[in-house]
Amino acid sequence: MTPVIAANDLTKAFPASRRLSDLLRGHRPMVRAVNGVTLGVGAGRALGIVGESGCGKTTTARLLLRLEEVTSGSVLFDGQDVTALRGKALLPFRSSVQLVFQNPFDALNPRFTIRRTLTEPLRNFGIPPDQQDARIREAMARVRLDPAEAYLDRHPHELSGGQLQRVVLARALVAHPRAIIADEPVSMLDVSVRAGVLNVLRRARDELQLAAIYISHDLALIRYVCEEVAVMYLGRVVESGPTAEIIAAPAHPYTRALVAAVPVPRVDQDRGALPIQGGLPDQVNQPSGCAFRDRCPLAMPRCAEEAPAPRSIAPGRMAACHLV
Amino acid sequence: MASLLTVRDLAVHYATAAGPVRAVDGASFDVPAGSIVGLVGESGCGKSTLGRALMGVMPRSARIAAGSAVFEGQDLVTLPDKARKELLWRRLSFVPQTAMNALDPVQRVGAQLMEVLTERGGLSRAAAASRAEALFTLVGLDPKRLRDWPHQFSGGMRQRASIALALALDPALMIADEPVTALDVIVQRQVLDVMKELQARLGLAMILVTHDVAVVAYACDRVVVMYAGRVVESGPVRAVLEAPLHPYTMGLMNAFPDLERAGGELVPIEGSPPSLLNPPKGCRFAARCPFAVARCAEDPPLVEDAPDHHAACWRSAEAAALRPQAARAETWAGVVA
Amino acid sequence: MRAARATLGFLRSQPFALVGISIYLLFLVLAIFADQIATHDPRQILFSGAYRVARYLPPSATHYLGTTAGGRDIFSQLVHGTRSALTVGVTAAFCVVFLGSLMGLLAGYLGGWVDRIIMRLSDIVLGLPFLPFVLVISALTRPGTVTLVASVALMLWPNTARVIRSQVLSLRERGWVEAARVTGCSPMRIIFVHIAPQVAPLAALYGSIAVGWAILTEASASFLGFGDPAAISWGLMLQDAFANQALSREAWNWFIPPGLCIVALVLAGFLVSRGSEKLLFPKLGD
Amino acid sequence: MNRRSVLLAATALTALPRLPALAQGAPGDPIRPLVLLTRPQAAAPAAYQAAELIAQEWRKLGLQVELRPLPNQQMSQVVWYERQRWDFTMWQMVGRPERGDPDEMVYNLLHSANIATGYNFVGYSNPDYDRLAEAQRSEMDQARRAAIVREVQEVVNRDQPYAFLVHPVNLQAFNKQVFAEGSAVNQAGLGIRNFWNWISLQPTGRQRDIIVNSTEPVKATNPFYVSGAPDSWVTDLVWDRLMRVGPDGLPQPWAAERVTQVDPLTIDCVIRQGMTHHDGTPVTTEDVVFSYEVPGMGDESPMYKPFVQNIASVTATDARTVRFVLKRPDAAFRIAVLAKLNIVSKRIWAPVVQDYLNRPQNLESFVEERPVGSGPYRFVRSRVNEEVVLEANPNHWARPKADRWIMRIILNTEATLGALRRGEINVLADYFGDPDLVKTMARQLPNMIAVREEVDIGFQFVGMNLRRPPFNDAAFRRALSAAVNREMMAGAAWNGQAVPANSMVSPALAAWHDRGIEGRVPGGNLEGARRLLQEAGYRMVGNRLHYPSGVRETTTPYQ
Amino acid sequence: MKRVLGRLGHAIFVLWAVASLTFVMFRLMPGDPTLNFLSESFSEEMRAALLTSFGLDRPLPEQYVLYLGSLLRGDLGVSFLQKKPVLDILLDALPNTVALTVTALVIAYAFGIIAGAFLAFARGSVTEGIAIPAALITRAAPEFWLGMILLAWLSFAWGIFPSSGANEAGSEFTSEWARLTSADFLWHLVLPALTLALYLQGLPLLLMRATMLEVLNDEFIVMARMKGLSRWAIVMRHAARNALLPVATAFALGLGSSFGGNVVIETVFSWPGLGRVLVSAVQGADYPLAQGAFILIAAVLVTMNMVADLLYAWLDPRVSVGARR
Repeated sequence: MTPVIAANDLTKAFPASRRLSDLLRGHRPMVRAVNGVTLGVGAGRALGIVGESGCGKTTTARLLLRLEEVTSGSVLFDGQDVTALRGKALLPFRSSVQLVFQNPFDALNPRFTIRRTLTEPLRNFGIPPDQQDARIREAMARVRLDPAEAYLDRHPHELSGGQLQRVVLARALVAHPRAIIADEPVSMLDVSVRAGVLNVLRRARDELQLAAIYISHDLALIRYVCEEVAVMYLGRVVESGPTAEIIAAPAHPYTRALVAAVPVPRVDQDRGALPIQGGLPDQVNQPSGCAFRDRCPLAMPRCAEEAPAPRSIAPGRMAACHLV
Repeated sequence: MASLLTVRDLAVHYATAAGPVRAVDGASFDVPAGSIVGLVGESGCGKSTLGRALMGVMPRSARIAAGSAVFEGQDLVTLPDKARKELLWRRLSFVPQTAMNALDPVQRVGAQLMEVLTERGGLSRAAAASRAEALFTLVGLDPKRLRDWPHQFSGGMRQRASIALALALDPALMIADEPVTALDVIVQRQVLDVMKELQARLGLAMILVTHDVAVVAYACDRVVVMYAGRVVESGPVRAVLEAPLHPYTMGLMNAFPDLERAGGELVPIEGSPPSLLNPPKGCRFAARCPFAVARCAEDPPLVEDAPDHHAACWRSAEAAALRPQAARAETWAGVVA
Repeated sequence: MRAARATLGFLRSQPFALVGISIYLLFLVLAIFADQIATHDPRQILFSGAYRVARYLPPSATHYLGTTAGGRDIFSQLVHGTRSALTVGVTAAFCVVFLGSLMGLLAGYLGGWVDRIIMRLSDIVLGLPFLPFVLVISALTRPGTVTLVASVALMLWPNTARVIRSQVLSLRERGWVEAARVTGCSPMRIIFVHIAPQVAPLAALYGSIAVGWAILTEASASFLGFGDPAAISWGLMLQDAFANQALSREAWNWFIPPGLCIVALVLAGFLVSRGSEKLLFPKLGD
Repeated sequence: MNRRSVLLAATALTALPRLPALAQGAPGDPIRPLVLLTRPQAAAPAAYQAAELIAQEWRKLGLQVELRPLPNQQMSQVVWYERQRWDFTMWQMVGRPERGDPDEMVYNLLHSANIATGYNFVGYSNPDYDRLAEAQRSEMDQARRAAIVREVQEVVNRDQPYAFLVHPVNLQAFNKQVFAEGSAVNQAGLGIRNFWNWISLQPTGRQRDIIVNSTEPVKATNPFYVSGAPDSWVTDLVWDRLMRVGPDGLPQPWAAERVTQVDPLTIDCVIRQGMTHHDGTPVTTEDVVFSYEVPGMGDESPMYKPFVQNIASVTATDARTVRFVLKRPDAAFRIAVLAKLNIVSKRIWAPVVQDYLNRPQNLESFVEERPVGSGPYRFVRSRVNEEVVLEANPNHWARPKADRWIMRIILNTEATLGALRRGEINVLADYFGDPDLVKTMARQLPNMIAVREEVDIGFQFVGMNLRRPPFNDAAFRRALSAAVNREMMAGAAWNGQAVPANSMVSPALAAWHDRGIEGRVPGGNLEGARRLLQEAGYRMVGNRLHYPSGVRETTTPYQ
Repeated sequence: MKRVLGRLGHAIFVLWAVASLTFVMFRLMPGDPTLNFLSESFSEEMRAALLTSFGLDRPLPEQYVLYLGSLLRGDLGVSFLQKKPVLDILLDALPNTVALTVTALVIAYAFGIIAGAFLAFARGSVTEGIAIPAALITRAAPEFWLGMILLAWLSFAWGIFPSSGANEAGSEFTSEWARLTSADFLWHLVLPALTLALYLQGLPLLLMRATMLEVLNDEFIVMARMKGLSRWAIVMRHAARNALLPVATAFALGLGSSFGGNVVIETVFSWPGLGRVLVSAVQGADYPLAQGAFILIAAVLVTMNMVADLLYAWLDPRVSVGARR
């Protein structure tokens, strides 16, 4: 099955700030925020991208959304390369791949009513005005904001966080997308309303057979909504596969640390020391070989010499570590 | 266990143009010496205000409207400014949520640590310098980095530096306001580990203000659950989390995805907390509570329903029967129109 | 309607802004009804008898503020001066706001070479001394209101542009701007439909300050002899008064009122902008 | 003789050559809107006010007059280089010592030789006038020359190429606590701002410096270049001349002991004995000859070059005598040349001149570190917008009574008065402000302030462009002139510090001024003006004045 | 170091642009620079000679190259009217302008900072209600108007201060420094400096107050209070130091801009400074001088803009010390 949306060896490099010595030598250091990421998700499926801040997961999402220019590699939509599309040519892609934001309080134009916010994509994607109202009502019903009238003429500041996030979701759905990318969709919401938003998201995906990508630092959440997960570390995917399997038996030492660190709301926790040391290294001067080696409790000489290539370790599972 | 801090009926009001906002409205709980107490609740429930009120440092518009907070035999509420200032940092210290803003951006981290040590701790410069190094080592930071500026630190390091700062004068109680919220899971865990370890080693008591039940479960001995300015449940962590007496606590537990427990739908609590400007009469959770009864229109008192386990719910006696119902989504669906 | 009520509510809570707007309105009325309010033709040389020019008359019922050395009615000049002050102030402010906002929006949102060119341009303008530039331009071309307004606008746009730009830079990172991109808005639509309304209050604030700058500049240029000689402006009145030694004559009625009018109108701009400062930086307003 | 009858007489005397004899029939075209150029109020408040008053009066004649204030620069550009373009303009001639001789005013201003590029920018061409202007130049007899000059003024009065407005009256004051009141010397047409006063003022107390104000900065201190009036006040004191214009306005020997007219073309000057330059070297006839040669070399001194054009040769005939031979007789030679050119030290200037002859720049760009002259004051220092300091030359035969002469640059008129009151200056020499204030101050401080008034040599006028109808019509010009009330103007525009003018020769120059003209100053006679126009064939249609019958408007309005 | 070099390069670019703009401005204006020499005796040939002597008869590109070349050599040309090198004239006036500007700014900022900090604490008080409008009014009043009133009052009427100039007439000094430090000079400086300071103080006052209020709300000030630090330590060590950052920058910027803005004050007080040189040069159509004065004022402005940037960077470790992770 062709993935609806996929990344193929995607790389994004940003210019790093130059030192005087760089300037004199004409050297232009780059930071690779995303470094050869390949992943994809099919219709009706959900993929989670998990990792610490700075690991490149958000940049990956922005590259997939074509919000950021790709340095190398390609973004595929329905198997078509959309990396080079610009301006108007990008519109069909835009209408098909939508985004759910992390911060609902920031995701809606404060001066627009909810109706105007929802009309905007319809207008841009050329939906005739007489169909717009029906589309809006459909989207509002799908995110369980009914009756729609109670919300449509209000401004964002009149709604609660949970309601706002549903509006954000409605805006994504109103264009009838094929894929949806959610960047930390509930991290800014209060605990009691998170579940509601996650449930709406999950249901929409199922009912509309959307391809979904969730970006989160929280494995527990990924586990709840995604069948598959990709773990990122310093711009690379270090492990990927079915979520349940990875949580149950993480293969990469970093995944292991991540799983061990995730807090659980239960009292009896038998949790040993974290199998990781130190913090994230400087992005400009990453260690040679395996990027994780200086924090890895299992590092060996080979890790410094050779970067581990991703390899398949079980059906549907992949990891990039010399030890697997 | 001796109570280090005893808070009774504490109320903190914010003056606004529209009238007083009752951010904390009659909170009562105890902090036993040498224990970590988690203060948990959603945003706007008053947990942060409470923490800051205990330090006696609040925005101009806020004031303590009622209640008492007896710390080491002295009521922090009625204590004269001068006497309270004596306690500050020496007996009572604070770790803020966003350590970036909490450190003076134009002074080196070491200088800020030295300032407290010399001016509040009365140490000589030399003694302060070696103490500063020791503190940095204690929280797992390289003493060399005392010479750095705050912006050169990563989030986790700043939080460690804040903890070092809070520990500088060996306080009896440390109030930490969402100390790990802004951090990544791994760093979060590392910082929590440092706090736990230090607490055990130094025997100090800690109030850990957080919205994350998992953090409480991991780090705390006791927990105080707040909702809309009120304490709705308090007790030992195990009792509260495993056998919650208040429907809100039950809902909170079910609304959380759990890494180790698979399957099932999460159960959302529909609706949102009431306005604290004009809070409804009676139980503040009643409007969102699937188990609400007529009596909930009256204020439920915080009573000890089980040993050392307090809850403010008229139906706390039926808690065992309600818990299985609370785990089902249908129970909560449609409570709020 | 809602906006009007909100504005009114805002004004009631902001005494500074209220005073500022009241001053603006007062002068606006004076400017519109100048012909009705003025008692004389401000340019006409008045005579008190056959071939006797009515000079240096003290304030009286016929001449509320007396007459000038040239035999003109001070009160009427003052009233008519409102027109030129408002014309100069408002056109300059409009140009500053328009130019500054446009440049700031484009530079901030589009970034890249557009940003670089606009920022270099603004650096250059900021490297030009303000009043000397206005004087030199007036001297080199024909001195007049158009020259003055143009040079004020030319000199002041970078301040507005820079502030707008940095505002846009932060707005650009906002989720709803990103959302506009994702939902298929063109860059121009994002700039002018989504972002522009957000920066409008900030631009207006700079505009209200520009009103003051333009009026002060007009006054200074007039004082130094670079004003529009054909206009009736407060600046020229002051120049006239000083040139005719109104101070030594203790003709307070001549040189105090135009100065006070300038102060009031410039102050109004400051008050309005200070008032809305709270709107923009709620941090200050707790 | 009242004014009206004067006007009538004037009308009767003159023919109307260019108009149809029959002033009846349908009127001609309406006269186009006319534009009166003036400097802006800020630059020339009095002239501006006068222009306003004039325009107001002329509008009553049915003319559409628009006032067009132009900055100095642009106004000069238009009037000087675009001579076909403008209608009429406010203009002025300022008084200078050498203008004490009428030649400059008479010949340069209105002789037809100067129409194309010279000072006759109004384009006045009258062969009778030209003949008279030339005649006065070569008439060596003072009485006969004066008669010709008076005749010139009569012609001007008849033709009115200018609408003369006023001769300003200089108002000056000095501090009589500092200087003996009697020691002040007045010069005709200049007042106390004159050379004689500067060497005569007698200090009475500890303050021994003359501190005089100037409203503009001193730009150059160079014997071959003056850039403005204050410059000339300084050069006047630092360098000596063979003759000087005396307090009576007539030239008198100075560095030359004797000046003899050998024949109409030859003049001998015998220089004073024992004169020295400020550097101690003697002043020789060689210096004098050199001083008169330099301006003629190339374009080294454009400013002074015209004055030596008429010199055929200048030679030292013996150790003390310098002989000038002219190309044609020049009655004004003494005042305009001998009393004007500075005597410099050849020792200092010869190498400089040599050097500059090979340079693109001319001598004007040469700045002496410390200028050396031979005059009664020595140069000490000059700061452009601040002050010029000269000190008395103790070796001069006419040694000044004061120790130093200091000129303070004060732009602000109010501050100037403040400075006089506070004693920061003790001679108010350059004042265009309100005279009442000075007089009031003198009344308040009767023991301190002494006021002097003197009619200026210069005059203010409206120049009409005779190239452009209807200004080519003398009757029209006369009518316009008649409508102007000069008394009122002197009061309302010049604060009463002016006297009505009807001639380019100021009453201050008693020897040359045509007294008869004073009684014929036209003015304030709107009725008379209307009648003049009527008689010349101009017609009012509605509110608008039209040309006489058959005359079409062919001139495009000034843009 | 890198920042300094980069900023310097930028400043040089701006200077070049300003110089070029000035060239264009002065060359493309209407009117003829020789008009000022009009006299009865002025002829066409003299006019041509004059134009030649100032190189104004050459093609524009050639003039431009010559112009840039001489600028680089520090040669600003020769004044039309005074015939002296423009640079000499400007350097004569420069010390007076520097003295006036710096004195006024120092007074204004010293007062403004203290008053502003005080007002930040007096928030909501009657003092604030009076002081802020008062500060705004001094900023809204035309400088010359204020100056003339002060002059009329303190000099003409009461005779306390001199009415004009920078020194007593004819006073002698051994050196420029002796002149600038003489009691006489300082006495002449009082009134103009005070007027300028009165106009300038509003900005530091309001800026200090605003940043102080902002800083006082910052979390680290709250923390300092929680630490039980003394009020003095909080205000001086933490709040003021942070609040002063933008004020210090404003000071440097103000130095640059009031250099050119002094024009008016210098005219009112007959202060022999750069501004007056510029105005009289412009009025007298002395273009080389006007151009030189303009460029010098612009150069100071550009330099101070650069200094302001560097100062801010130097004072704020967040900018000067790069983040490391």
